[in-house]
Amino acid sequence: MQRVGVFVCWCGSNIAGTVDVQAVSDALKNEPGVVFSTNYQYMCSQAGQDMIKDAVKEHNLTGIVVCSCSPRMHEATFRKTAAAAGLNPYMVEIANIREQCSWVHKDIQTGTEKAIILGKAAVAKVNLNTPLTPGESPVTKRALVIGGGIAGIQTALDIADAGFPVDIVEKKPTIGGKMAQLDKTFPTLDCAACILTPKMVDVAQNENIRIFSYSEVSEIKGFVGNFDVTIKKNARYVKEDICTGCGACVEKCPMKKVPNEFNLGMDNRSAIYIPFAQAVPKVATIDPSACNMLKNGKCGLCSKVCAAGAIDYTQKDEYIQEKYGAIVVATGFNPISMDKFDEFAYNQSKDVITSLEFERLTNAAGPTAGHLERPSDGKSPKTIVFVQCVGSRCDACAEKGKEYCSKICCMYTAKHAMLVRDKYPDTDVYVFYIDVRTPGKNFDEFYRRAVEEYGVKYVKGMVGKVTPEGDKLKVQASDLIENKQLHIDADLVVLAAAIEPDKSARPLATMLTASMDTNDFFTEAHPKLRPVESPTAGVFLSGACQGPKDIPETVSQAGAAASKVIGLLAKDKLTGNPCVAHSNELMCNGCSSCERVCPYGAITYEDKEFRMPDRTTKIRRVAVVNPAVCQGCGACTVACPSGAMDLNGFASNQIMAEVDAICK
Amino acid sequence: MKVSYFPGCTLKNKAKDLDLYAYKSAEALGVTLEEIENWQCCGGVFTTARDEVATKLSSVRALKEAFSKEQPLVTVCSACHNVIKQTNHAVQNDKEFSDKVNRYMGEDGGYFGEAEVYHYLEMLRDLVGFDALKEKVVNPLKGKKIAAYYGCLLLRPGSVMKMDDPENPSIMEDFIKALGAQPVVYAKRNECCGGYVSVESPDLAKKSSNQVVQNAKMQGAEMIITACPLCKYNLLKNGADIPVVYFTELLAEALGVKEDTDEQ
Amino acid sequence: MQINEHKPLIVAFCCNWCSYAGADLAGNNRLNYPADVKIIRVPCSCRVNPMFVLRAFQRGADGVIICGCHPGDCHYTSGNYYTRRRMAALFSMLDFLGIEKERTRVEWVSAAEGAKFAATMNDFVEKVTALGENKRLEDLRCKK
Amino acid sequence: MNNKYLREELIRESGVNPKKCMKCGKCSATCPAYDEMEYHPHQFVSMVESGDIQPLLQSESLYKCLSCFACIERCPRGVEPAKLVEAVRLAAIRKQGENRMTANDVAEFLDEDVPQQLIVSAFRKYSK
Repeated sequence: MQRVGVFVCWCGSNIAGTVDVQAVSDALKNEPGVVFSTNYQYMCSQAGQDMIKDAVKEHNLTGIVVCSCSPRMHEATFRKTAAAAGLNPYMVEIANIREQCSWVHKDIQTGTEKAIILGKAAVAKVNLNTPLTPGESPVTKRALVIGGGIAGIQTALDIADAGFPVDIVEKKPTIGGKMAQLDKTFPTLDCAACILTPKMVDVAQNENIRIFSYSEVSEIKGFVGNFDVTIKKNARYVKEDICTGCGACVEKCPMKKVPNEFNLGMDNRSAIYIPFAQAVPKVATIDPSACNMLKNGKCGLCSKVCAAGAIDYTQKDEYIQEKYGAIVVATGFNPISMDKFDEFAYNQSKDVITSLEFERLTNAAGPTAGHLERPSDGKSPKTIVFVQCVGSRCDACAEKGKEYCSKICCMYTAKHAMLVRDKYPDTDVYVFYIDVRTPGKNFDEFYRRAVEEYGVKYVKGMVGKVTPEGDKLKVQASDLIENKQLHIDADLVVLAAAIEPDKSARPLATMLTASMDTNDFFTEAHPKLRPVESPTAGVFLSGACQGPKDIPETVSQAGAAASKVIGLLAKDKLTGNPCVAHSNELMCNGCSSCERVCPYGAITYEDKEFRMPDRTTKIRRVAVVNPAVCQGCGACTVACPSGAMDLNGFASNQIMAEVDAICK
Repeated sequence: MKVSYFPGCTLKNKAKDLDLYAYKSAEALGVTLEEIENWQCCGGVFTTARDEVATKLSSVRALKEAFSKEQPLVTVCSACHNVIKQTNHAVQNDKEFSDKVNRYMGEDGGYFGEAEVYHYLEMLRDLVGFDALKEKVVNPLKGKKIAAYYGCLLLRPGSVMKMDDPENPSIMEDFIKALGAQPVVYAKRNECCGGYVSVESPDLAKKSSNQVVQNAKMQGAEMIITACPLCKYNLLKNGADIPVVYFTELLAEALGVKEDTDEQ
Repeated sequence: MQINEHKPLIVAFCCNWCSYAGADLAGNNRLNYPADVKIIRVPCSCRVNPMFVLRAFQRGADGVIICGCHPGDCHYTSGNYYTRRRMAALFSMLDFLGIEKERTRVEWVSAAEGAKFAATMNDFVEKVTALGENKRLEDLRCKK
Repeated sequence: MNNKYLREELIRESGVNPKKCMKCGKCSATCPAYDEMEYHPHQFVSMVESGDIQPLLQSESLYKCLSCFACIERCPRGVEPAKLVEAVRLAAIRKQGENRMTANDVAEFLDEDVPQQLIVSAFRKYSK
């Protein structure tokens, strides 16, 4: 029989407000096995933990029940306390009487009754707990970064700096991501290329970093410290190691009418292309959907002009297998499609553009060489209307748009408006806003400068309709402060489109078994205290894949993710989770049911010698669980027809005991 | 193909053209319009108040009849279409409303939104097919620059009408293309003509109508087509200086059945 | 309305990664649901042995609900698919035995869906309350 | 009728939840009748929410709304202001003797081309 101690936490008034904690500790005193029961204001505090340690010694406790907040919050804390008191840490059970009791019930009587029942269930369970010892597994000292934008680049550089090898997988032909497309960056207005491209070069030159560009992750197996990853390197029809990036092929390619995705389709590129001058790796790529040679075998010009002989029309997709200890997700974001917002006439006029398109229009390396020209006729716009929150902050039930604030639009719109007024002072610039959100260092000052120094007209209100008429865009909008409807004849309308996670994130999350929120942003292990870790061990988050972020935030999160990876890779061995399945070989009949349902291939079979009652021996096939591979889901325990398979920490008799305690 | 047909009050009076050409064209396309027996006026406007039940019963009766004949219910008039589709949606999605409706209907009740409602244009697109329509055209309207005027009733609310993208529709443009003419896309095509206030506030109606016509003309239109008698009335009354005709008239012309209709 | 309204006893099995976290989120957001619901934490919904469900009914539970991650989102890749199949078989058998289908349910609740958790529990408790006490296994009960 | 009761009645009948409004003004930005209205769509939402309903009941704005649903279609929050305008209008004309239009008024605007649709809908909208 266990000697159980019960500790009921008040959590200040969080629990004590709706649960009579004294009544709970009194009621649990009489439960089987309980030899000590008390309550205290903050069990998780040092004093509370000391109280537990003292009680363990004084009453020779063998099991502990803490009635407190969710085990997801403080189970680890109290396990450490138990260990410090000389107990096996797995002799602790938590009754969740805060999140699942005091916070969701208002009435003190029902709250107290339920808390007592939850406490009884925990006592019933702890009575059947057994000491557990975690196993150990080795760590592969190599990290994988998925996505080569500023988030991925920074994470890779920081990990490589600590001396660990890193691979970056980027689906585009070059790293650089969205930041490479930007013109200037807020709030300092330094040029994006000037601060990004040196980092890209650092990546290329760092001997600890390998870049798999034009590649995707196609399969992920394994677990923290031991991931087995398959990378699909798409055929680019150019030998990467030979190509010098001279660009002769690009110049000679006769197929020049392919929409240039780097400039968001605002100009054309050739079928063989290098996305931009500072691309890393600086090698050409053939677009198989546009190349005549690949489509019908007629052309071959690029091969003829390539002095290095790098063109290879027969190249095939290549699959690379690699082992990693940690994986960082840095898949980034995209602006949402404007198709469903045609009240702004995005599909009806070339002069209605998104903010990212505006970045390309003002970028010296963009389609207009940095001159602000209207896409329709090349004239310089005299009146520009910026519309904020297009598709952001929408109703959850609406069929279009996103529920969240996209966070970066207020600042980049202020930047765009300011830059226009700076370069073209005779241009009228309107910004329609619902709220201007500028919580960041020097952010509000920046926005105020746009208004006060640069004379950008900020109007509180929204644009309701844009009507292209002749060569004008008739903008109908509300001015809520002056309580009137405005009609503006604009030359250019710029939409601050909401941002969403890249489409590749969802299938990747499935491969990683990492959780996502309803908007397909990766969820963090804890929104405040573990913001760069996924709940899936060994998977870390960097940049906008976790939520909308600007560059400074992305870079700091990238560094934080890198430090977590370094912390992991620095270990030689990982302590595993002892809550794994195990088979009672005397009961196992080797039927393979468990093996078939195991998602990790953790179960194998061995022939074992058994001594029979008549002193003969018999060889039988029995299941054996590899504790380093088993993740403890318990699928096998239910599949097992003989009841031989059980799960540490969540044993069948423990769960039954909980059911009994609740239903008593 | 046989479909149930709800003409509506205006089509039997001031908008006889809309009705007649709809019949003739359907015939030419191999579609029989079977008029709902004893149909009653839809009321012209869908009252959004959830406690208005009696005013929506005529729509429910029409819907029920179409459903009992296992036919889609086709309408031509934008207003009837809007009222009937919104009523059907309310029966499907608002249980309280649907219960009330069925209690009102008594023995005629037992309708839960099963019927399918098509606008004549949707019928052309989804049941006949614009490609098939194109093949039946005998007088292609080559070179004509025609602006489609949707107005407010045909598309909104988009989540209920589900006819087309409410902000950038293409069904009438595709229709115009199928007839061999050239559609003119202009942004005001889904803005209101001000029809309902032409009694209360004629100036507002005039302003709204003018903006529509002006926008269409500036984008190069030589003619405007509509599915709504009120839109047509309003645009013409407020001085549209390009022809405004019903889409069915244009259809009949392209199908070569307009002349014999005129002779009747 | 009944005068002595029966308070049902509901056992909810919640997977650790999604639904238990969803229940915690319902708590964080103070979304009320009846105290009749008692949650048992399991690593994955596929850990729920049909025996546990039978045991609960035998011991006097009026309803049993199993919550897991959404299909495709299982922390263990495929556990919730097993749950779905196993429980479909079990529930139809229970229905055959006279334990109404409304007393059993499998629901997917993600860690982000605190509101869905509370709404699901409110709805489930309402349905089970409407059915009244679960007398079907009464004579087999070990209950005093 | 007191304002609290009227507010609840309007919300129930229209099915609109004015609390969802984020005060962006897109409804008023897109409203074709804006200039004729004393109170604009966004004000209807805000005034009903705050219970300041009497001025709305007496306002000519009730009869300027085109019921064109542009505000409903374009509201990013799904608030549906036009349904609220209609609910307030019904609250005004459903009072005894408050019909906006009677059969006698029809003769005034009747011309040769007026479609039946206009007469029917004017009755639906302006009298009970």
